[in-house]
Amino acid sequence: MRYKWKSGQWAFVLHRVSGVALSFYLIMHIYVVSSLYDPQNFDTVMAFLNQPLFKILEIGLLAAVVFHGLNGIRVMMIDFANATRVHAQIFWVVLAVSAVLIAVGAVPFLMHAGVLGH
Amino acid sequence: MERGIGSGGAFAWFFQRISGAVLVLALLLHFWVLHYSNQGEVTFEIVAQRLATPVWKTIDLTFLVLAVIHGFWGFLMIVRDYVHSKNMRLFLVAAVWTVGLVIAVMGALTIIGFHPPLPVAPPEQLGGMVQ
Amino acid sequence: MQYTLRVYRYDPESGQPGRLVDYTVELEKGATVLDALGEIKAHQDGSLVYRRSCRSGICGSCAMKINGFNRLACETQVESLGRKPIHVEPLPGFKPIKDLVVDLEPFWNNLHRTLPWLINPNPPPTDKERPQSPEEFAWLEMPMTCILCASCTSSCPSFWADRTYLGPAALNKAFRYEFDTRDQGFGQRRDTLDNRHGLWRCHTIMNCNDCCPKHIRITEEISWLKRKVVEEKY
Amino acid sequence: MIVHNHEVVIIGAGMAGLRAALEVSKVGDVAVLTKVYPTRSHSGAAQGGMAAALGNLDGDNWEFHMFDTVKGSDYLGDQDAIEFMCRNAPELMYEVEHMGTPFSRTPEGKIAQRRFGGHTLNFGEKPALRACYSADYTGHVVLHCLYDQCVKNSVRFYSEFQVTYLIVKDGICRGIAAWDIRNGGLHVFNTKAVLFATGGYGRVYRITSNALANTGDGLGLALRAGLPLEDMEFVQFHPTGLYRSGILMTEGARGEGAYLLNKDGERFMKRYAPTLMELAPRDLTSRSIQTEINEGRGVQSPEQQAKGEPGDAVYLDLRHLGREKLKAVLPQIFDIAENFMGIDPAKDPVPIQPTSHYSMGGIPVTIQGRVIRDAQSTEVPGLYAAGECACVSIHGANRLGCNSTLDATFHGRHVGRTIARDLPSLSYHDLPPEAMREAQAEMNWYFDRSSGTENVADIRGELQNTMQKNVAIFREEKALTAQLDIIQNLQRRFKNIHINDRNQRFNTEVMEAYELGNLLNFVETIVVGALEREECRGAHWRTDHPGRNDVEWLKHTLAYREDGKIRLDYKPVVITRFQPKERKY
Repeated sequence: MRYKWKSGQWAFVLHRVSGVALSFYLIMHIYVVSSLYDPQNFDTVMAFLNQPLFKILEIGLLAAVVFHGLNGIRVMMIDFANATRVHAQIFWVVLAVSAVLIAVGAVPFLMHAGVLGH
Repeated sequence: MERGIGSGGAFAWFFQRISGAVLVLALLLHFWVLHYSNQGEVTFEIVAQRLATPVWKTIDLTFLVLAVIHGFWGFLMIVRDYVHSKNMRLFLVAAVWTVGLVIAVMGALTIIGFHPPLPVAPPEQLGGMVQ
Repeated sequence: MQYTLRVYRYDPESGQPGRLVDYTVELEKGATVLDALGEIKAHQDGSLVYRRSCRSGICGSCAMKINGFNRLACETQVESLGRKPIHVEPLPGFKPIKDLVVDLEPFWNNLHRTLPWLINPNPPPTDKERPQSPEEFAWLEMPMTCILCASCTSSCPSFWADRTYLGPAALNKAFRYEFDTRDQGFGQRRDTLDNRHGLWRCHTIMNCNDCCPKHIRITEEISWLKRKVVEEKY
Repeated sequence: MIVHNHEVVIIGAGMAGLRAALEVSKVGDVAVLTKVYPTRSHSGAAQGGMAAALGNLDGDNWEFHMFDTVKGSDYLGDQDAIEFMCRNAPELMYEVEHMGTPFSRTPEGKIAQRRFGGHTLNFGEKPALRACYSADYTGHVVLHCLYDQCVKNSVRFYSEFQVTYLIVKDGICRGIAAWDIRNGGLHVFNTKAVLFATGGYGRVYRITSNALANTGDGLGLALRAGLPLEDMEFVQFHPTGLYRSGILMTEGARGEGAYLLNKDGERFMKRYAPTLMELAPRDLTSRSIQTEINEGRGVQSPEQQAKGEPGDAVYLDLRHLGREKLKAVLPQIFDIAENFMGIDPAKDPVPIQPTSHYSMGGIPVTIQGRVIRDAQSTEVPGLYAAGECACVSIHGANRLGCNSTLDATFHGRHVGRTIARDLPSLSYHDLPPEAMREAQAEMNWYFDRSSGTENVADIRGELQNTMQKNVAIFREEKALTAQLDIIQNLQRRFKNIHINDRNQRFNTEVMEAYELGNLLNFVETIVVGALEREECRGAHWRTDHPGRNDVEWLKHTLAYREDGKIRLDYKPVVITRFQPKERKY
């Protein structure tokens, strides 16, 4: 039987995974943006990126950003505010708030992608 | 105790937290500006206008540098966690630094070098490309 | 009441890998996992090996992984573990020696690296104690209860990835002395703490904190140490 | 067989062993052997405190402490030794604090002190605040602090080594043989000095506060080497062991104000010790509890209630102290009640019963800690003992609470100094080959028991049950005689034990059998001593011989094993300041 996964372990792994994903996105993002010297090119690419598929992917990006950011705040509370006693409770709050933010944030994306109509 | 590469870590730890906090705020701004303030429209025009002001240039540069360092220090953390062969670690640390620097320079050049054509190109010229 | 224990058996001399073996034992109400192991050893298989001594939760010998979670066998009531077979395995993260016994040498070595003793170059007053207020003593009440059972260090994913990482138990010990008003050893301990195998391998995963049988908030202590290092350094 | 040379070998890594190691490590090459790991030693289970007349909170002084100890010992303690210890206890206490042990503090920042059984001011006037404490983790923090100091001094530890043989020839101790539990194999240690700090033997009884490892190994070895054991009939029963398991509930609980209640909710101690009430010495309190139980006023468990059987417990009532205070000053007690009984002591009283706790007797030593072989105090060169396994005798017929942590640390240090002083005049001696052969043959015997038929656990269980029944708090001739037969029968059965595991590494089946063999070897000294001593003194209470008999029995027992039988001899008690009086509390 492997070691039991408790909230802290989930938080850690999700934080790492989302962090790595965000870093790769950052590389891609900067690469894409930096290749856009002229307006023509820029808008071509933007149009390409405005396809529904990328909007859906952006929801994933949003999820990663939201969780990584909120859990980052949780980590800071543990590191600087002695919140160890309630670390598990904070994790559940982080999850709940993340879910809400992701849901709310996803609406414009989906609207834009035409999934929810314009 | 071990000295040289791998000793210390206090600064990295502290910086990750401070940069993280700043990034949370910066991201809020970034998201708002990018996806909500213009109903999600991202056009050359809008971006170009924004980037023309020195304030935005500074904000974006700071954002870029912090994000790159935060992200790449994250990678270094993972390397330190799991790579224990000295040579492999040196190689990976060097690789992470190299990629990080390249990306940072690339991004910085984009931000600094993003000269919007003045006066701003008329919308018709871009016309059909925009949704 | 009858219980089934699924116990990890491993004999290095047999050349076979470890395996889980089921034992069914009849136990009285209130019996602990250690009682159950004792019953197996006494009447079913004397060759079963595990460490134990005080059976009252103070010596720290019988830490093991029970149903996937590190705890003291002597403090864990069998009844609290449900009716499914109870998995009893050695502490993870250490080299197994035999059955439930693991090699704790890395654990002790890491502990000793933190210079776990009072460092104070000033001679103490003769014929009286070094003064310390009740509030100052309160800082020591949590870390001093550590029984060095190794549950925490063994539960730490950072330790699994790096056996020379000090680990929570050693860091608890460092806290115990660093935050003792009678101690002035920071200068000597700093390089060990502020190190690739020191404080910075802690990623607040909380496993140590969750499994500590003495309810020591180790992660909080580690955070205090991290902040102390940062403060003293910059 | 691997041979090691160390100038000094210390067996046992509790308070006494570690404190001695610290002292010897300053001058010589010392190795500490322990069958567990040093921090696992049972000294760590001491909860309530360590006695020293610091007078931090009242006008205490060492003479009161000495008087209480003498009176507590029922005048069987040697007063020169008691004076030596009590006089120096404050200085020792400060040293322990200077080493870094954390202590609870008074508002002025001094070491906090609490009440403990039998400790009084002005020769019995009222309870004294004498036990220096660290919440209820006192033994634990002192043990760990001493371990830390040993690590600092680079003391060499051999952890998980079971000592199996003491090599004494021509009256000189030459070394020991020990089994390497982890890797298997016998190691011989050639030494200039051996120090026994092997602790007690609570595991002789079924209900005990002692660890599973407390099997009195050192006593068995000494007896086998032809040395006597002193005052073995005096076994302390701690009044408050957790019901059935016997796990210690510190006397500090009563020091903080806890009550003892019988099933009618009566504070029955007022009938036995009107002045000190719950803070009477342990022998008296344990007898009082047992009397309540025997006379039908014991608290029943739910099963006993269902079956209509009489109860065999009384209540330790902590409720009136309040949750906050309990969590602050008795956190461990709180956890133990919760983890082992499922009781919240702030809400419900905790069922307790007397539990075998401490052996006043042991290997006879001089005040300097040198082992002696007869009533004339003939010393055994190169052999020392300290702590619970030794009998100085500080505790006489009954030990006062929080005097054992003091005794172990104090005599650990003192015997360490003695060894350091003796070392220049001590030398290595040849190891007799026949002793080494015998040591190896003994271990071979254990590994060759696959054809035996007797179960080790069953023999051990029967020994513990019968000792609990026949040689516990109240004793009488018939039961003691019966117990001798039982032991001899068990010794016979032991010769035919079965051991399944033939593996050399980590063979705890052999180790447990070895421990039982040792127990069976010396347990007779307890019974024979109790049978011969026809009086009531301290923890030894003969219902068929009421009253203390100073004319005939104010003397120490020495028990030898000769030709398979126990022979007793006696040694006078040293009386200096306090003449024996009737003992009242």
